[in-house]
Formats: sequence, structure tokens, C-alpha cells
Amino acid sequence: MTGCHQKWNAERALATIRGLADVPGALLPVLHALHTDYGHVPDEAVPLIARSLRLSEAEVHGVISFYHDFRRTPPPAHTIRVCRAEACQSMGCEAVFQHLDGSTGPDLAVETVYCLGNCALAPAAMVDSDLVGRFSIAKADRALAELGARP
Amino acid sequence: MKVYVPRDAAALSVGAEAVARAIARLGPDAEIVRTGSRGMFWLEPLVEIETPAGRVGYGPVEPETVSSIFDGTHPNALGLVEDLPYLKNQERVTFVRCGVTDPLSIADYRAHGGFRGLETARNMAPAAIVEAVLQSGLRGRGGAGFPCGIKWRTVLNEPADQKYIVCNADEGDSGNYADRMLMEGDPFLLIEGMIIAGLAVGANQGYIYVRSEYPHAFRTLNDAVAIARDAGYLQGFDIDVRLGAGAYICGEETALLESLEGRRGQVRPKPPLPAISGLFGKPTVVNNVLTLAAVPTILDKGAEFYRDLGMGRSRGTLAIQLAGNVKHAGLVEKAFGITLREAIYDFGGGTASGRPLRAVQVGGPLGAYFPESLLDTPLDYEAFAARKGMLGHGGVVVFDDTVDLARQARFAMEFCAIESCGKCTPCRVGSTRGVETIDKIIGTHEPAKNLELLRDLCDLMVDGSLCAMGGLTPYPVLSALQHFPEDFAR
Amino acid sequence: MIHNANQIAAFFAAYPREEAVASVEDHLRKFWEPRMRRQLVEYVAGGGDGLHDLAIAATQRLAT
Amino acid sequence: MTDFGTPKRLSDTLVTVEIDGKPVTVPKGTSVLRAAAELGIAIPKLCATDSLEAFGSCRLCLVQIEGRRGTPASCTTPVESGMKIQTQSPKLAKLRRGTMELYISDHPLDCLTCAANGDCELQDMAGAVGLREVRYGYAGENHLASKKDESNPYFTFDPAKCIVCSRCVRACEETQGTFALTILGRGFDSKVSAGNTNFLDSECVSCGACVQACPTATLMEKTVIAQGQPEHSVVTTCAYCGVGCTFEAQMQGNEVVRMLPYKDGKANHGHSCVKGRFAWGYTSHKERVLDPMVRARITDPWQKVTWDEAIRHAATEFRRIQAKYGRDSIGGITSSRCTNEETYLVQKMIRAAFGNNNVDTCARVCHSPTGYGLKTAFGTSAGTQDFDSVEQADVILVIGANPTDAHPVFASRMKRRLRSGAKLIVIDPRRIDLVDSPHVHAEYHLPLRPGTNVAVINAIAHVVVTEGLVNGPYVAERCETAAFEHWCRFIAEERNSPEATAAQTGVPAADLRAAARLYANGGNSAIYYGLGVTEHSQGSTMVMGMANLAMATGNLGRAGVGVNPLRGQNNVQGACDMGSFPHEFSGYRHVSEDPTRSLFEAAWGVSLQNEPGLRIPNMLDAAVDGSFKGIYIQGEDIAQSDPNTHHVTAGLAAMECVVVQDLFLNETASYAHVFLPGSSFLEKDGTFTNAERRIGRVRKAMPPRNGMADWEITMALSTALGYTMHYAHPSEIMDEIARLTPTFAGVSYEKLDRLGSIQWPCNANAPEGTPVMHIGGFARGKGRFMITEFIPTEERTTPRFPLLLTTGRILSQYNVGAQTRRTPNSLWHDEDVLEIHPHDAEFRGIHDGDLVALASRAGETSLHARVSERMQPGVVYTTFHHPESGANVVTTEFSDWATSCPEYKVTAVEVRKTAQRSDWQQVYSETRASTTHVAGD
Repeated sequence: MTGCHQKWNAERALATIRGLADVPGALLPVLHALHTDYGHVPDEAVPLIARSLRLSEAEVHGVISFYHDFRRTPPPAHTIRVCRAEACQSMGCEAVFQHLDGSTGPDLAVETVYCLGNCALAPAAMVDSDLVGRFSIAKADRALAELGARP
Repeated sequence: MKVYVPRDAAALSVGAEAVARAIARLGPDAEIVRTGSRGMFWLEPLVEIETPAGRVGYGPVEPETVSSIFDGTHPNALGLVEDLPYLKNQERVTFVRCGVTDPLSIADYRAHGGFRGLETARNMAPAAIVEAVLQSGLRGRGGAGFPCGIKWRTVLNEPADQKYIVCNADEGDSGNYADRMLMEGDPFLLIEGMIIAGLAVGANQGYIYVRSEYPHAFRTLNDAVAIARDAGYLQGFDIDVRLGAGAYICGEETALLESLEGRRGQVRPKPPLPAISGLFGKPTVVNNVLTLAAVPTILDKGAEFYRDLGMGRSRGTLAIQLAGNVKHAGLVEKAFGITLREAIYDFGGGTASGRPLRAVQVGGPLGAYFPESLLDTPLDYEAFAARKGMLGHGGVVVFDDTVDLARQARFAMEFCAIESCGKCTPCRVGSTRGVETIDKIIGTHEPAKNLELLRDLCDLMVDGSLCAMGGLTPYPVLSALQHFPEDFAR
Repeated sequence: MIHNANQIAAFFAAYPREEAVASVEDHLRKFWEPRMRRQLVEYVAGGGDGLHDLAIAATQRLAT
Repeated sequence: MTDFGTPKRLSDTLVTVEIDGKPVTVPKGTSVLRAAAELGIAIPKLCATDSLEAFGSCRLCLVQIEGRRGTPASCTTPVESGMKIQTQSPKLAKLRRGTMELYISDHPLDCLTCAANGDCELQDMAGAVGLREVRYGYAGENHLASKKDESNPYFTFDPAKCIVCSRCVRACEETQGTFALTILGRGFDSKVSAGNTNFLDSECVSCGACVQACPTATLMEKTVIAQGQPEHSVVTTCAYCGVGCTFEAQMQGNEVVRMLPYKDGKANHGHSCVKGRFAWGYTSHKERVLDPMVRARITDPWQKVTWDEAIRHAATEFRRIQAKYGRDSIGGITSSRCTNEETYLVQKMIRAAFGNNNVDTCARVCHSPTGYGLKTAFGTSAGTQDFDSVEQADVILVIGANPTDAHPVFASRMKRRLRSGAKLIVIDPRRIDLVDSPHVHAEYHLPLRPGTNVAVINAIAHVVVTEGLVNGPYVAERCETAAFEHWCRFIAEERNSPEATAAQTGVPAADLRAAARLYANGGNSAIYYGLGVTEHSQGSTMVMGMANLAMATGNLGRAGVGVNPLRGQNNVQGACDMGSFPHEFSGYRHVSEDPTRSLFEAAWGVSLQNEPGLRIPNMLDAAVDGSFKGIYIQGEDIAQSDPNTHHVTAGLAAMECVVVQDLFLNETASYAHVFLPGSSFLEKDGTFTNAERRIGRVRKAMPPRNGMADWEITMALSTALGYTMHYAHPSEIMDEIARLTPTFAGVSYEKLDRLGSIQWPCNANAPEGTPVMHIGGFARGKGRFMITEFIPTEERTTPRFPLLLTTGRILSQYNVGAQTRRTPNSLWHDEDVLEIHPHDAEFRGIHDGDLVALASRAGETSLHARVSERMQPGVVYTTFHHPESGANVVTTEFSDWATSCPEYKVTAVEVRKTAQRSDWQQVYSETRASTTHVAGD
């Protein structure tokens, strides 16, 4: 997922956008597609999206900013998303999160997520694209070592 | 030799993939079938081996111990899986194939009774299908418990050139994972339910809106839809699987519709009901995954079969999802009516930590915190409502005695502040003020005055909010205040 | 002036000749200031070089 | 004015409910909030306003309904029969106070120093709900440190004061249709934004709808911030385009504080554009001339004189010229920017005091073919519909018009209708905004070659006739049979087919056929057109072509259809109605008609000429020839606006007395000998007639800054010429117009005040006016099909001039720019640029922003290039808002065959890169200063 994003290419992006423009309610699918390609929605994409989907640029900005998934800047190489919702709270996710929080750096983002649907194996986390159950400080350290993102 | 290894996200999260690889390596003649999960998550990865007597289970299995499952010496041998009391004591209707079949095998699905409901429905008039659903007593499983048949009837009777079936698969409530389990473990059931819904109301297009936190479910659904389309099941009614983008509020049906239309997921006022003016302004059925997944059974086995399960006005089965600090966390499908205590102790085996249970939150982050003294409440919409709680989607999150309910109350407000769409004032501003006010109470800054203010704020949010997000956020707060006042005065 | 008279004639050319001539004449009477009409009449009297035949016919009627 | 909270609903079904014990009956679909307001019960509200659909966000308007759970919002709850609603209770009071407490916990406490103090809905509501304390305190998380955006020249955006009610966002979407605003973020972080940028750099078109919708001081006019709240207001009509919006001039004494679009204005329904709403500062611009001036030669400096001296001088000169060169050696031009009364007086003075019919008006150069064509076909020189009609149109055909720039307020309504399902066809050489913009697009855009309108309309009619799409019963009942049959034979000829004409028009035959079918079969089809139709050598033919098409398909004589000119200037329709043309009296009656002339002769006490006078181009020709020597020009700038500048200025220079009456020393004034300072629309009483024949009152908000209203000046000049006029007030002029003009017979100021506005014809048959014309039958009796042979213009591209130039307008500037250039509107458009297609640019080595020479056989100028895919290859485009651009130096003398309306839209040109300004521009910049020098300044 991360690390395999393309360099911005307006022509290719336009082709991606136009390929989806006729889908009803195309904006979210378009933004997801750009995310898949570029890891974020570059500023340059906004006018292209707006024109292709017959939206105003303001609307596109409004939608991007509403959804926490959509980024305006390239992502760090790795992301660990720790679930901090109730089921995971009951199993001590907070300690794991606090443990990881200090590890944030240019190569690693530690983010909060509310529920990964793995509440029976709480605490849960998503290490890049891998879902991890029964997450713990030990598992967190192992993940950091594997990602090579230990500060 | 057939070996069954789950591909459910939860199983994968504890190493099912490595186990499957180890099996392939060590047992080259093993025919590995990837299934959904049985829902006994404490046993994951749960490996089952087909024997003449039935499927015997081993779990949890680690890659290092795989070799011992072939000779039956694995320390975690479970015997016949179907005979495990946890499964045996359930009434599996919706989840009957989950963990049993290959979720992406249409042949497997048919072999296990799939598409029988659809075949029945194809020979019925739309109104008759709606009537069957109405008679079954099926209520929306998303939380509000609105009678499904009435919604369908409204859509059926609304004249329009275009109607839609929208599956709300934005299951964002902590402690709830039944939708995910079903989408990953038996996606054709949902597809079948949607096709039937389309027949019933005259819709030709369906959308499944899946939250982005469920990448496995998204992939499985996409694959399943493609397979169903190739197999000719989606002629005249097609399904598009759409991905959310990190907004809890999009589980609210009108926000979901806005999101599907490509807009900010802001809540729409009702009226108009989505059944009259929904997606792109057209009459739309918006149903939860489990609601739609219950439909094929109703058509196949008859409305009576379904209606005969349950209690009071809560008919059929409930997917109880034991989660959090519970020993045997997992999915328990039972007819409505067992008590919370039975679920947590008889099935769940008490807390995982072994410490005393102090609080249970049922129904997700907007559900009330119940103390031990309310554990005998039956799992029934009305019974919960009578105790100022909410059965919701059936998620049960267990907390032991280390929990601080003032913190949990604060979190409820904080969660609302983070996830509010921001449209209405009680929710947009109120949630932030709620966090601040609870902080003042916890910090013993004029606690009496601020407690009164907090209660006023909760009343305002309950009565004044535009949707259930703001309207229900006070439930965990007020229940914490009511049942655990001592936590606010430490 | 010549250009404009020809434009008018060209528009009415789609009609039968009698109607066309009458229409051109009517147009010139209704919309052209007498000075301009006089100039046109003089131009036609001088040969009407380059003038549409309908314009010539209409102008000749103006003169009477 | 009462704000009913939610928009009016139209329904034949009525519903009766009981609110606070009082019964009220309202149309089905009405909100509880509005029903209560109609009873006079004001339920507190903030996010609701009756110009916008209900939103349900502020939660102040909660009510209790018997038998229902909870406290629904009254704005989003429609009435249902038998509902019993309670709007006040202790519970509701507590909820409302609680909500207000939340609002104020995140709001500055600066009411006393706030620009909205006294005009703030938040302040009002805090009072209404009895907020007494904010128990949360003010130390919580808030937005008070948010930065103010002052980038827009006319208003500020102060997010610290924002309550996130989204009224601005919704106004931009629903009312204006631009979608330039959004909410960024969500939850507590939600904030109004112009899309990640400031207002000036955003998509915002500065229409003011957001400012008007804002219930707080978040969006606020800078003038109000600077001057404070207005203390009285005057309802009047905008002096910009032909939409004719009604405004409230909000005043402090004789100073305008702001212009606010008037909710009851029937042309604009409370909406506005950047010009009418904000660009009124020119009225007090420092360049405005307030003293009369004279000079002997145009190279002399101007000498300030008294009104008496100036008027006496002008009169003496005119009489001297007439004595020397004859009665017909002088004439005058009325203004489409002045009132009906003023226009009427000018033509009266010319006919009665000058003693000739040498009167013309600037409609000559814009919509004269409309008058000719529609009169020929239908019998009336005016558009057939009211603006409201567009709401019932199913297919909208826009031809040669760019409403979003030139008629923005009507464009907003059109876009609203398009968003709600009507289909759009655009026939225009350029890809105008309507073709493809947020939430609006054209089903078909037929990008024709400039000059081929008639071929295209004929081809459309060909499809209608040959594919059996004619509305036979309609035609049989309503139109002249012989003319129709003759037309049918003509139009069905293969040479008129889309396939046969495609090569010439550049329009793909398949698209044209599809568009024709849509127009003919799509339900109510309405044509809206502009100067792209009229300003051609076949302008009148094209108008008749559209009339033919509408008659053939039965799209005339009811709401939702019609042939509708979008008039350029505020009073083009009125100027034409008032008898400004050399051949006709007011009400379009030819000067040769004896009974009419006798009527005027009797009323005016003079004998009148029975022959048509000179048109503007004829006057200039005659001046060059030496037979026309003096002219009175009121409020028009022919030296900038009329084609072929060289010829215009030569004509002006050849005259012995040019009298210009204007606000500014315009380009024509460079050639004037007498300058009479005019007054602005804010300074006089009168009426304007907009594009839908709507007569609206212009009301004096302040005394004339120059000392005399324009009608008083004309009166004085006439009197000085020996033809005494004595009107005490413009209403007396209108009374005279009504007496002498059958279509105006029922019009009076009293009735205008009572009804707000009136659409002519207004007489005994239609005492309250006529919104839609030709219902049941045409004004002339039977509709008349005319043969519209396509006769191409002689203006052709050549190897030397291989491109076609077409000209037009842009949103922020207006016409010759005399007004808008003297406002901050120039921020958006400070120079005219040449739009050119990338291929044409590349071929010539032209890059965006390069200075390019633009040359035709008439002349040459230079402009900066803008490379744009809106253009089609081979066509270039510019505007004529700035005199130094010299767009009309390039345009030619070719004109419409019937009306002499110039062919602005087709000029063969060449474009090349250049390093220097053209000769004309260099001479212009040298002479302009010397011809505008005022002695003593």
C-alpha cells in the first residue's frame, strides 16, 4: 500500500477521474482512486475533479475535508492505526497507544481509529494494511521493528 | 483431506494466513478451504478437519503447532465443532453458513440452502414479498428497530421511475462486528437479500456502503458481487459496492445517502423519509446488513418460522456480539429474549481479566452503560428502552472493575465531538461543551453546578439534535451518571 | 447605401417578384430617411450599377 | 419585511392546522414554521429563511405536536391536516435557551461595536429566547481567533462570528447557483470556506447572496462596517442590465450605505449580481462631472459655465446650424440607461423642437432586429414571456447569449430550473459557462461558426418540418396558412438540412438533429437569446427564424415557452417603447400613420414630420458627407460602443455642435462642444422597462449631485429652443405617455406604487399588465412565417484576415465600462483580453499573456492574449469594456439589412504577436488627454 504510490501525473489522473466520472455519486470513488494512486489527493487534482464531475472546487474541498480518510499531503511510509473505541478501551488499548505515540516520525504515523470490527480480539490495530488482534505493547514493538520505523 | 481455515479478518488478525501457509507446506495433500469465521474468536485461528464423523476443530492454532493437527495431538483439540456448547446452544439462522462454507463459492452457497429464498420470491408478486416480510416481524437490525415490512411497503407504493436498495454496511459501533463477519463469511446471503428487496419494491439498483475500516469485507463483497453477476444473478438488479471514507456519521442513513451521492456526509432532515425521497431523490430502501440477510430465510422458510422466534415485538434472532473484556468473545445468534447475564456468563464465560464485571455497554458508543444489577435485562428492544438503554445492533462490551465511568462518559462526548457531522448545533457545539463540562466535574470545579449543566445539555442533545448521533450520545453519559455517580466524585 | 439596399433586396428575393418588389419598396419607405431615398433614386437614374434588380425595381417605384 | 422562514409552496390542496389554538389554512407542503408566521406567530429561528429550503440545523424552531414524540423542528416539518401545534412551552423555552447558550459560548461578545448591531438575527434570537447567562463560560474551545478575510472589495468574512448555519453556502447554491462556498471540516471544526482559499481568489462571483443570507456580521458589506446601519431606504430599480432588478437603496441621509436586492422585486425575487449589488460607487466617483461645460473647439480646454449658459449655448448653436444647413441637419440620441420619461422627452424634443425625426437610440446597435423581427412575426416588438416563465420550461434553448455574465440574476434562475430537470441547448460559437458548469450542463452545444445563425435555425426548422414535428393544430389555428405553407416548402428544401449546412456552420448534423428533436418534443421549450443573434448582417432574419421555429412547434402563448430577448441595457426595451426610433412614435407606431401623428400633433401643439429620420449610422454618414452638423447625445458613448471607431469619430469630428449629457467625460465627449453633466439613477424619479416588458419605478434616493435630473435638463434645452415644456414631476410625463400610447394606457405612478411593477401591455384589456403575451392569439392576429433565406455576410475570412472576431461582455464589467470601471469591479477585469484557441495561438507563436496585434480591414489595436479552450479554432473573442482596448476600432461598418444593427459578432481579423501598441492606441492616448482637459483643474 504505502511506498508504492505514483508520482503526480495530471494526464493519468484526469484519465482516472474521467473513467469514474459517469458513476452515480462519483466523488468518493474518484477520491479513493486517487488515494490508491498517489496516497493522497494532491491540490492539483481538485480542479480536474471539479471540472470532470461538474462540481465546484469548493464542493470538492468540502468533501475531502469531511472524511478523515482523505489526505491532502503524501502519507508517511508507514501507518499504525490503533483502535481506541470502547471495546478496545476495555482491554487496555490506551497504554498501547501511549506507548506508540512517541514513535511518530516522518516514516511513521500513529493514528487513532474508532473500531476496526475486531472487538472480540481487542485491542485491535491496523499496521499498514494488516489487521492485528490482541494488540499489545510487545506486538507493537515487534511491528515497529518489522517496519524499521523505530526512531 | 479437507482442512478449513478461516479467511475472516479477525482470524487473519491473529495469524490465520500463516497457519494456512503452514498447512499447505506440511500437508501437501490437504485440500484447504478458506471459510468465514464461526464467530468463536477466542479460538481463532480455528482450524477444522473434515472427518467421517464431522468437522473436528483445533484452536487456537499457531503455525508452529500445525503439524500436530494432522495426527490429532494438538493440545487445543476441540472435538466436533458443531458439538461445542457455544455453537450448539445458539439458534443460527442468519449465520448458519458462516465459518462453514467458502464465502466465495456459489456452489457451496447453493449446497447449503442458498438462493432458495430468492427462488420463492421470484414466483411471488412484489406485494406478497413485502407482506411476508411484514408478517415475519423483522425489524431493522441497524439499531432503531423499525419494522422492515412497513418501510418496504412505503417504497413499493411510491410511484417512481427509479428506486434503490441501499445496504447500510457502515457498521462503526464499537463492540459490533456481526455485519463484517457476515459480509466476509457469507456475502451471497446479503446479495440474495438485496435482490429479493429489489423484487419486492421494484428497484433495479442496489448499493452496499461499506466502511473503509473493513477492507477485507469490501474485497470479499466486490468479489462476491462479480461472481454473482457472472452467474447471472444480477440481471435486472445490479449491485455496486461503495467504500466509505472514515466518517462514523455515515452509518446514519441520510448521511449515508449524502455520502453515496458524493457529498459531505451531513444528516438530512426527515421528512422526507428515504423511503419516499432517498438516494438521488428517489424512493429508497435503506437496510442494515443483517436485516437484508434475514430476508432470504423468511422467504425460504416462511414468515411464521421467523416470527416464531423471539419475544414481544422483537421477532427472529439477534446477533449478540460479545466483545471487550470477556473471556469467550464472539458471536452468539439467539432468538431475542435471553438475558444479558446469560449472554455474558453462559456464553462469554465472564471477564477476560478474571476481575469482577463492573459495567456493560450494549448497542455501541451511543448505548447505555449498565451496571451488574441490570444484567438480567432480556435482550429485547423494548426491555432495553425501558431501562434507558438501547439494544442497538446487539454489541455487548464488557468492562471489569478497572473502568472509570466518568472517563467513559467523557469519551462518549468526545466521540460525538470527533464524529459529529457538524450540522446541528446541539451536537456540533454541545458535544465539545459536554467534554469540557465533564472535565470540570472530574476536576471538581463547581461540580454541582456543572452536573446540572451537564444534565441540561444532555436533555438538549436528546430533544434537540437533528439525528440519533447527537440524540443518543447522552445515553452513555446519563447512564454513567445514574449508575456510577461515585466515579464523577473521585 | 448600395450594400444595404442589396441586403434588403436579397432578403425579399425569396418571395414572388411582385411581392418582393413591393416589400423592398415598403421597407425603403418605412425606414429610410428621404435624403437616403433620394440618393438611391438618383443612383438608379444614373444606371444603378451593382444594385440588385429588385432594389432597382423598388427604387424606380419610389421615384414615382 | 416578514421572513416566513421557508419558501412559499404552491399547491391546490389546502391543509388546516391549529397553531397555539389558532386555526390556519395553508397549501400542502408548507412548513409548520411558515404556517405559524402566516398567523403572525414568530417561532425563533436562525438557519431558516424564506429564500432558502429548510435545513434544520439551528434547532431553535422546535415545536411540540400533539400525538407526536419529541420536539420536531418546525422548519422541516410540513403541515398535516388536523395537526395541533404548540410553539411555546417551558420545555421548548428551555431547549431554545440551551441552544442559544451553546451558540453564544462560541461567539464574540462585542455586540456594541459590531457592524451588525441592531441588524443581527443572532442578537435578536438571544433576546427572543431570554438568554441570560452562558453557564459554559467563554474559556472553552472556540473559533474566536479565526482570521478575517477582507480580500473581497465589497464585503468581509469574519469566521469568528460565524454560527455555521450554512445560509451563505445554501444561498450560493440555491439562489446563485455558483456553489463557491462550502463547509470545511466537520463537527466542531466545521467552518464556512470559499474552498481552501480567500473569497477574492475563489470561484465566488460576488453576487452578494451570501452576505444577504448571513444572519450575523460574519459576512458584512464593507460600507456598512465603515458607515454603520442605514436609517431609511428607498425602493428602486437597478440601472445595469436588462434584468431590471428591484433594489432597496439603504441610506443614511443622502449617502447610500448599501444596495440590497428587494425580496418583492418581481424580476429578481431578492437576488442580485456584483454590479447592481455592489458596483454603485461610480455615482460618487471623483471623475464624475458636476458642472456644465462648453468649448469652441474640441482641442480647447473645457470651460465651466452655469446651467443657463450651457443650455443657452447649446440651443443657440442648434438653431444656428439649422438656419445654416437646414432643419434636418441636427438630431439626437436617446439613452437606454435613462428613464422612460427622460427618453420620451428627448424624442419629443427632437420631433417637436428640432422639428425632424432624427432620433435614434442605442438599441440600434443591440436589439433593433428584435423589434423588427418580432413585430413582423407576432405584431409586438418585445419578448413574449416574463422571467418567472422559465420555471415552467422543460427545454431551454440559449442562442447567442451568455446569461451568466451578461444577465447573471436571470441566469441564476435559469440554472436553478436546469438543476431541477429542464434540459439545455446552447447555440454559441464559444463554450460559455452554461455549457458545462457545476451542476449544470448543456444536453447539446452547437458551436457554430460566427455568422451562420440563420443556417443553423433553418436547419433546426428543417428537421422539425421534415421529421413531422410541426404542431399542426397550433399552426392551423394560430398562424397565416399561406405564409406557413410557403415557409414549409422553403424550409424543407434539402439545402436547409443539417447535413447540407454542416460544412458551413461547423455544427455536426447529428447533434443538430438531436437538439431539434429535443426542442420540438421536450415539452415546454423556451428560446432565450442575446446579441449573438441580433448583431449580424442577418440579425432580423435570425429573429424571424426563431419566431418561425417557435410558432411551428407551438411554443408561444403560454408560460414556459416563448421567444425571449435578453436585453442588454436596463432600459433598452423602454427606450424602444418610448418612440426613440426615427420611424416610429411611442408604442411602435409609424410616423407616417396619420391618425397617430395627429394625436401627437394635437397633444404637443406642433406639426410633425411624416417621414422617417436618420438612424445613428446614417447620421454619422451624413455628418461625414456634410449634411448633418449637430447632435444631442444623452447617456450614450458612441465613440466607444459603436462599430468602426474611425468612422464614428470622423463623423463626430465633422459636426459643429456636439452636446453630450453624461456622468463622465466619456469617449464621445472628447468630440463634444457642450457637456451637460447627467445624474445617476439614484438621483431621479422615473421608470425603467426591463427585458420582460416590466415597468419598474426608479425612485430618487438623493437629490441630483449635478443639480438637475436628466429630464429637467432636456426640458430646459427644449424650452431654450423655443418649445416650452413644463412638467413638475416625471409622473406627469408618464401620464402623457399613457394618454398617447395604447399599450401604456393603464400605467400610472399610483398603480406602479400599488403593484410594484407592471408588464405592458397595460390597458383596459389588461389593467394589471401582461406577463405572458400572445395567449390565445397573436398581437397582430395570425402569426406570420417569414422566409428566412440564409444570406451569408460579406465579411469573410481571407488569407490576410483568416480568423473571425466576435465580441461580448464579462460579468464584472458593464458595456463601455463607464460605471463599472470606476468601481472595484475592475479587480476582476482590469483590461480586455483576446481569447484565442490553443491551436491558433500555437500556430502564431502566441503564449498566454502575450501582447498581440488584432487587425481587420477597419483598423488595428493590440491586446493581451488569453489562450482558452472555450474558443473554437479560427475564432477569437474580446470584450469592449475599456476604451483603450479599441475593440471597435477593428469592427466594421457591416450591419443588419433591416435595422442597421452593426455586425459586431463577425469581423475577419488577423492576430500576431507584437511588441508595441497600435497606431490608433498611441494616437488615442495622446489625444484623449488633450480633449478632456478642463480649464482650472
